[in-house]
Amino acid sequence: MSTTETKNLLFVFDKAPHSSPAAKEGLDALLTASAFGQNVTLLLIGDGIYQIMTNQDPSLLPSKNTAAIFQALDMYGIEKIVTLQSTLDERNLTTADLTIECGIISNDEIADLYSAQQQILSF
Amino acid sequence: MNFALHVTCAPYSKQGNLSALNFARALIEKDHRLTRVFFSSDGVHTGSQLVVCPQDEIDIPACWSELASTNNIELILCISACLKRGLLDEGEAERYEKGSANIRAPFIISGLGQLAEAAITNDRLVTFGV
Amino acid sequence: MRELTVEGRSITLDKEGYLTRLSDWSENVAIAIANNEGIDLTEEHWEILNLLRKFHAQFEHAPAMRILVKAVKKQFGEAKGNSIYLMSLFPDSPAKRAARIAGLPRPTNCL
Amino acid sequence: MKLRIYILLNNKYYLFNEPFYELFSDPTMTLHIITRSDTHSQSIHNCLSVANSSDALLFIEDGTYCQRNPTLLQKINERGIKTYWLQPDLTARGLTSNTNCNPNCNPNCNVVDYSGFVALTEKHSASQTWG
Repeated sequence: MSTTETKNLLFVFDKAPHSSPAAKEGLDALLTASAFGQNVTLLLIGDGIYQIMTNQDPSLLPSKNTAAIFQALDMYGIEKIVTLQSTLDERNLTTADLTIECGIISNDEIADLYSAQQQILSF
Repeated sequence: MNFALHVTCAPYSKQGNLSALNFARALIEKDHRLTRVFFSSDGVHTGSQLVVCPQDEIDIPACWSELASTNNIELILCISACLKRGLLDEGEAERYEKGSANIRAPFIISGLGQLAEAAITNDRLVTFGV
Repeated sequence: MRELTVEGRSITLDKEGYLTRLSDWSENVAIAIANNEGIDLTEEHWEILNLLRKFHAQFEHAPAMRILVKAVKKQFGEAKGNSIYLMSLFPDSPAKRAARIAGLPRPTNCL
Repeated sequence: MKLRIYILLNNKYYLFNEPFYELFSDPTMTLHIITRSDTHSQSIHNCLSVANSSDALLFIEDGTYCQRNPTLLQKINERGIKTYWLQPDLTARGLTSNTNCNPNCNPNCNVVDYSGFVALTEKHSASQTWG
């Protein structure tokens, strides 16, 4: 849009859904950054992994189902969605409990991921 | 270096907003260029013209306004966060027929594209609040 | 025009022509909103409107232009998955205009 | 008028008003800014699961209360991760006198003011704030 530069931007979500709008706002920022043609990666860490747990239905609250927005990331060309094994283990989760494909990265890979980033946006 | 800040908390709810202000002042003191502060989530409350602060406490929104005016810093409030929290400029007040506007100068309302752009065009982006 | 009468019901629109209450939407309401904007809905329009409603139901948001084009291309192929085609059906701002007629919420203007 | 000297390094100009070591450090390090206490939030633990030994941790706001947990500090120290503590936030909370954070006792521990905070963001290629 107003710039032709491409940067590596890491988005980190570490908050659970429904109790705060953090991830919803983070998603809006993520989708916007991808529209700017940036090289974006999404790291779901800690309680952030709960964002993409299966079988969420907040319609009784009611509130929007942000997990559904995550399912559109693919269409926005956002393919790098990662988490840590420890995040899953601490919560007794496996990738089968997640609504979208999420890569598990090792300690070495996380170091490489971080060192490749120009900016980190946390929500 | 060129810096941008991202502030996600309201001025008197969490310390992060004040930390951001202190950091902004230190940046300027060190001759860096602070190009833009993007306020999202509850951070948009910083842009309210209607904040009344006791005389013996720091008037955080007024400090932001003054710092921005003297140093030519863009203070941008996320539009979707503003609308949900009842912060409207003249244009939005008219669009949604809400009778009054309450944004303090020089804050302006704009989209999240401004945050993405700030991340792309500045050497550093530092987040406060979260 | 702020109010439309459809099947004897009074439907209110906001200043920009979006439904005030999304639950008011029906196919006849869509026809009325479109007429109000000078568009006669054809089979081709409905393809896009139905796709938009499905997108919104599945992904909890209305797509901006770039993603709408992508979704249309995926569903109906290259011939329809481009902005010129969408422009011809829904002039000026296809994503917004089609969302209005499809009874989706006003986009949050994040870009 | 202030005299400003810039140094060109890795295609970037750095303002020459910091000690030398600020300039010749690994440019791909991340500054992790911790804003919550370890007893209130998991964020320091999440942070430690991604931080590597060349990264630095800056404790601000309630993050400064992490100073009360010697086991945590030792763990960080053992990994060779440098820690920085924001002076005004320590002082506000009555934490300054704690020797865990005294640079004389622990070489990986440094107390900084806001100017030092700025210097840390210059020196690290990116920063992440943990809420």
